[in-house]
Amino acid sequence: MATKVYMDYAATTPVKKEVLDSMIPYYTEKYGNPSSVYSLGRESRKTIDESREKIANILGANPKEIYFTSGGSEADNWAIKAVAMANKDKGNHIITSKIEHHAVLHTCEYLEKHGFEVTYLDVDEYGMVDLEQLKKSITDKTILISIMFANNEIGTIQPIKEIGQIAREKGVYFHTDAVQAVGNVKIDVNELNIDMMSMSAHKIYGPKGIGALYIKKGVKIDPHIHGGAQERKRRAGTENVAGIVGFAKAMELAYENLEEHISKLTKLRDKLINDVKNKIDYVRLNGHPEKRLPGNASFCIEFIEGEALLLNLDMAGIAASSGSACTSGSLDPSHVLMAIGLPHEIAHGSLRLTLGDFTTEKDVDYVVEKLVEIVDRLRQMSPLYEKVKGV
Amino acid sequence: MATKVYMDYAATTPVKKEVLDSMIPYYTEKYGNPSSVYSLGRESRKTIDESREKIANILGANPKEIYFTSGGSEADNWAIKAVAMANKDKGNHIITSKIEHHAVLHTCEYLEKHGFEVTYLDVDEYGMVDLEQLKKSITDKTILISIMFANNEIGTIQPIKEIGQIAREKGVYFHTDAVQAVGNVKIDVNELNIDMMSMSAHKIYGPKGIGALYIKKGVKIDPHIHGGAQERKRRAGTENVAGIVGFAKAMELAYENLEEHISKLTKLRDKLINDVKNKIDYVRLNGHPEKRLPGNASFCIEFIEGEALLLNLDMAGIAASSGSACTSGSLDPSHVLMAIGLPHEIAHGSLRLTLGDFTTEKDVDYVVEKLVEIVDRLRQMSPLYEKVKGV
Amino acid sequence: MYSEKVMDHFTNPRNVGEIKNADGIGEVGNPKCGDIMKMYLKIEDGVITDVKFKTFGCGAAIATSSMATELVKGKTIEEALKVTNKRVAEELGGLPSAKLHCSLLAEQAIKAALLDYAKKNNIEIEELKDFDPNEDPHHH
Ligand SMILES: Cc1ncc(COP(=O)(O)O)c(C=O)c1O
Ligand SMILES: Cc1ncc(COP(=O)(O)O)c(C=O)c1O
Ligand code: FES
Ligand code: FES
Repeated sequence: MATKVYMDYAATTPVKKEVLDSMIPYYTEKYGNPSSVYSLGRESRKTIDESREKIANILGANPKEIYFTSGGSEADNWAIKAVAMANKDKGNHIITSKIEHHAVLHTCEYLEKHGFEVTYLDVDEYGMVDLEQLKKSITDKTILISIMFANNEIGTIQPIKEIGQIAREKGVYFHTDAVQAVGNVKIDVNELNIDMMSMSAHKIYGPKGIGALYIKKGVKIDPHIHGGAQERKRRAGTENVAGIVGFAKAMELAYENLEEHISKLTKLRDKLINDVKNKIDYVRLNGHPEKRLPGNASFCIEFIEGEALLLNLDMAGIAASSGSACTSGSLDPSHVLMAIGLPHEIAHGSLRLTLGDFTTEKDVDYVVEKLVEIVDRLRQMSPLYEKVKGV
Repeated sequence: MATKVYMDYAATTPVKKEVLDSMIPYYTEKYGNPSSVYSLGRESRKTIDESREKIANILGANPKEIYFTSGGSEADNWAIKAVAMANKDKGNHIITSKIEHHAVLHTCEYLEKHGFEVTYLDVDEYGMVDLEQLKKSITDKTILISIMFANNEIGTIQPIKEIGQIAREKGVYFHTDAVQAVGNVKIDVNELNIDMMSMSAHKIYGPKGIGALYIKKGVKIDPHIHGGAQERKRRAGTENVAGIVGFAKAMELAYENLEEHISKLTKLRDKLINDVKNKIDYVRLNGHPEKRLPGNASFCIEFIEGEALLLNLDMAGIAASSGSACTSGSLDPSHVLMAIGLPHEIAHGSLRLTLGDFTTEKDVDYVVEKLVEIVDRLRQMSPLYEKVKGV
Repeated sequence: MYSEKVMDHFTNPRNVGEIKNADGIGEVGNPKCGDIMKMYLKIEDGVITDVKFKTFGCGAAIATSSMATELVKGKTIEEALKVTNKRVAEELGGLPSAKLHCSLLAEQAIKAALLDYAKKNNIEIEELKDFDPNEDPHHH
C-alpha cells in the first residue's frame, strides 16, 4: 500500500522543496569543478565556502573545522579510525557506549582486531551513560571517547557537555555522533566541549549521501581519503556541490525555526505517547522520559513481534520502524534495547515512531487507531498474551 | 566572464536533463530509506537494485560485484588500502604507475608509510606503461597491481587486457582506475581481466558525489566503511538513492550511443588538434597519437606559462585546464607531464582541452581563434620566446 | 582568486617590452620552476626614466612585474631599491598566500637590473652588496 502516514523521520526525511530548489542549479548550469580556476569552477568553490560557513556559524565552529563527507557513517568511521591511527603512539584505548550506532560500534570492533582496546560503557534503563563509570574507565592509554549525542532508536540525549568536560580534563579527544541531534537540539561545539562531531543531511530534510565531520582545530587525525587537495587535503574527491548546498540549506531551515520545531514535535509526540499508553496495555516507553529527542516515541509492545507489527502497519499505509532502519534486515533484537536491560522477548516487540515537520495531529490519531487494531489482532494470536490474560 | 565554451569535460560534466529528471523523484516523493521494511523503503531498495543491475550489465559484471561509493577517489582509496590490509599476510608489495591520479598515488604513499612497498612504473613518451617492466617488477610479495585505464591529463589508454592477463598469470590482483575511461570506452570487466575497477558519475553527465567500485567475486578485500548492512556490509551508510539512480541513467545514456559519441568526439578533437598545430608553432600534443580518449586534446605550448594562459582563456569565456583540475592550485608541474619526459619549463605550459557531448564545431573554431591570439600576446611578453625567435 | 587590481595588471600589463640600449638589464628566475623575468632600465642622473619588462610566468608574476615597473618609474635608484615584493603585493590589493612568492621575482629583477647598471658604470650600490641575481627566489 502507498504510504499514507510517514512516521520514520529518524530513518530518513524527504528533501524539503527549498532544499531541492537550492540544489538544482548545481546540477545544470553551475556544474563547474570547484578545483578549476575558471569562473565556472570558482563559482562552485565560492558556493562550497559559503555553505561551509553557514553550517559552521550555526554550530559555533570555524568554517575551517567543517569537513564534508558522504554521510554520517563515513564521518563516524573517519573520526574513530583516523584518530586511532594518528595517536597510536600515545595509546590504544577507546571508550564508547553500548548503544552507539553500528557505524561507531563496528568501527570499534574493527579496531579491536587491529590492536586497539575498546571499553563499551553501560547505560541505565533510560539509555543514559554513567559519568562515574566513564571517568573510571579512562586510563593512560585512552586516546578517544566516542559517545553519541542522541540515540537513534530510543531518542535519549546524553550529557554531552559533561562528557566533553571529563574528556578535556583528562586530555582525551571527544567525538560525538550527532546525526540524530543535529536539527533537533541547539548545538554549540565549543560550549559543549566537542572535539569531533558527525552529521548527516538526510535526517534533516537534506539529501542522502552528504554529511560532515566537525574537527576542532588542533585535533591530531589522519586524512580519510587520499588524493586531490579537497577539504584541506583531508578528504579527497570532487565535492558533491549540490549535496553540500542542500545540506547547508537544510541546516539553515532547521535552525531558523528550531524552537518552533521542537515545541511542535514535542506536543505531537507527547500526545502520541499518551494515547498509546492509554489505549494499549502492556506498553512501555523506551528511552528517557524528558531527555529525549522531540520527535522520538519508542515503545515496547509486549506479546507481539516487531516484524509482524511493521508489516501490518505498512498494510495500513503507516511507515514505522522497529529499532534502527539499518538493522531491520537482521534477526537479532536491537543492541540498544538489550543495553537498557529489556529481555529478548520484549525487545522483539519494539516499535519506533518518529515524527517530523510534516506530521499532523490527524496522522497521530490515525496511527493510534490503526495501532490499537493491529496490536489487538496480533495479541489474539499470541500464545504469550494468552498466558498473561489467562484467556 | 561567463563561460561561453566549456572545454573541460575531463574535470567534470553538466548533469544531463534525463539524468536529473530520473533523480528528482528520489528527493521528493520516493524518499524512503532503502533499509526500511515498509513499501516506501522497499521501493528505494528496488530502485538501487535495478540501478546496480543496469550498471553491471553494461560492464559484463554481476550486480553483486558493483559497490556504490561517494566517487572515484573513494573507490581508489578503498580498492588499494583494503586489498593491502586484507592481504598483508601474503605480501606487502604494490605496483602502480607514475601517471596515476593522486587518489591512487597518495594512497600508495600512505601505505608506504605503513610498511608497504610500492613500485611506480615508468611510462614512455606517450604515457604507456611497459609490459616487460611490469612483469619484471612482480615478486613473491606482490599483492596488487593498480594501473589506470585512461589518463585524465593526456588521455592515453593503457593495454588493460594485457596487464590483467599478466596479473592473473601471477596470481596478483589487478585494480584499474577507469574514472576517465567509463563512458568513453567499451568495457567488459571479464574480457579485460579486471579484478577491481573505480568509476565516478560526474565525468559522464551524472551527479557529483557518487561512483562505484567493481569488485570481482572472490577478491579478498576489507570493508571500507563499517556500520549498517548496506552494500553487502562492505560500505555502510544510507545510500545516496538519487545519486545512484542518476549514475545508472548516465551509464545507460553513455553506452546506448557509445559508437556515435566516440566518432563525434574523435572528429572534433582531431580538428582541434590539427587546427592548433597548424596555427601555432612550438606546440606539441601530449599523450598517445591514437590510443587516447576520444575527447582529449592535451598540448604543451612552449614559452608560455599555464596559469596565465588559463586566465586569459577564462577572460575569453573558455573553460580549460592545465593538468588535472584537482591540482590546479598547486605550483608544481604535473607529475604526468614530468613522467612522459617533458622538462619543467615545457610542462609548465600545458593546456588540456577536453571535449564532450555538448561541444560543437563552432566551439572548436572559437577556441582556436582565441588561443592563437592569447598565445601570441603572451609570447610577445615572454623572455624565452624572444631568445628563440632571436628578436 | 586574484583581486581586481591584479587582474587589471594581468590583463593590461603596463610597460611590457624591451628598451634598446638599456642602461641596466636584469634577468632573474629559473626556467626550471617555470618563471623568468627580464627587466630593462633607462637611467639618467640617478633617476629611472624608463622601464620595460618581459615575463614568462603565472598571473601573479605578470601583474607584479607590471606594478613594480609603475612603482619604480621616475624614481631615484635609492627609492627604487625600497620597492619590496611586499610593497608590490600591497599595491595590488594583496595576493593569495600560495602566490606571494611570485612577487619576489619583480623585486629581484629590478635589483638585478640596477646591479647590471652599477657594474657597467663602475658604481658601488651599498644595498646590493650581497645580492645574487642567480639565486632562485623560489628556494628562499
Ligand atoms: C583518473 C581519475 N581518477 C580519479 C578521479 C577522482 O574521482 P572523483 O572526483 O569522483 O573522486 C578522477 C577525477 O577527478 C580522475 O580523473
Ligand atoms: C545515530 C546515527 N549515526 C549514524 C548514522 C548513519 O548516517 P548515514 O546514513 O548518513 O551514513 C545514522 C543514521 O543512519 C544515525 O542515526
Ligand atoms: S520465526 Fe521468523 S524470525 Fe523467528
Ligand atoms: S611566479 Fe612562480 S608561480 Fe607565480
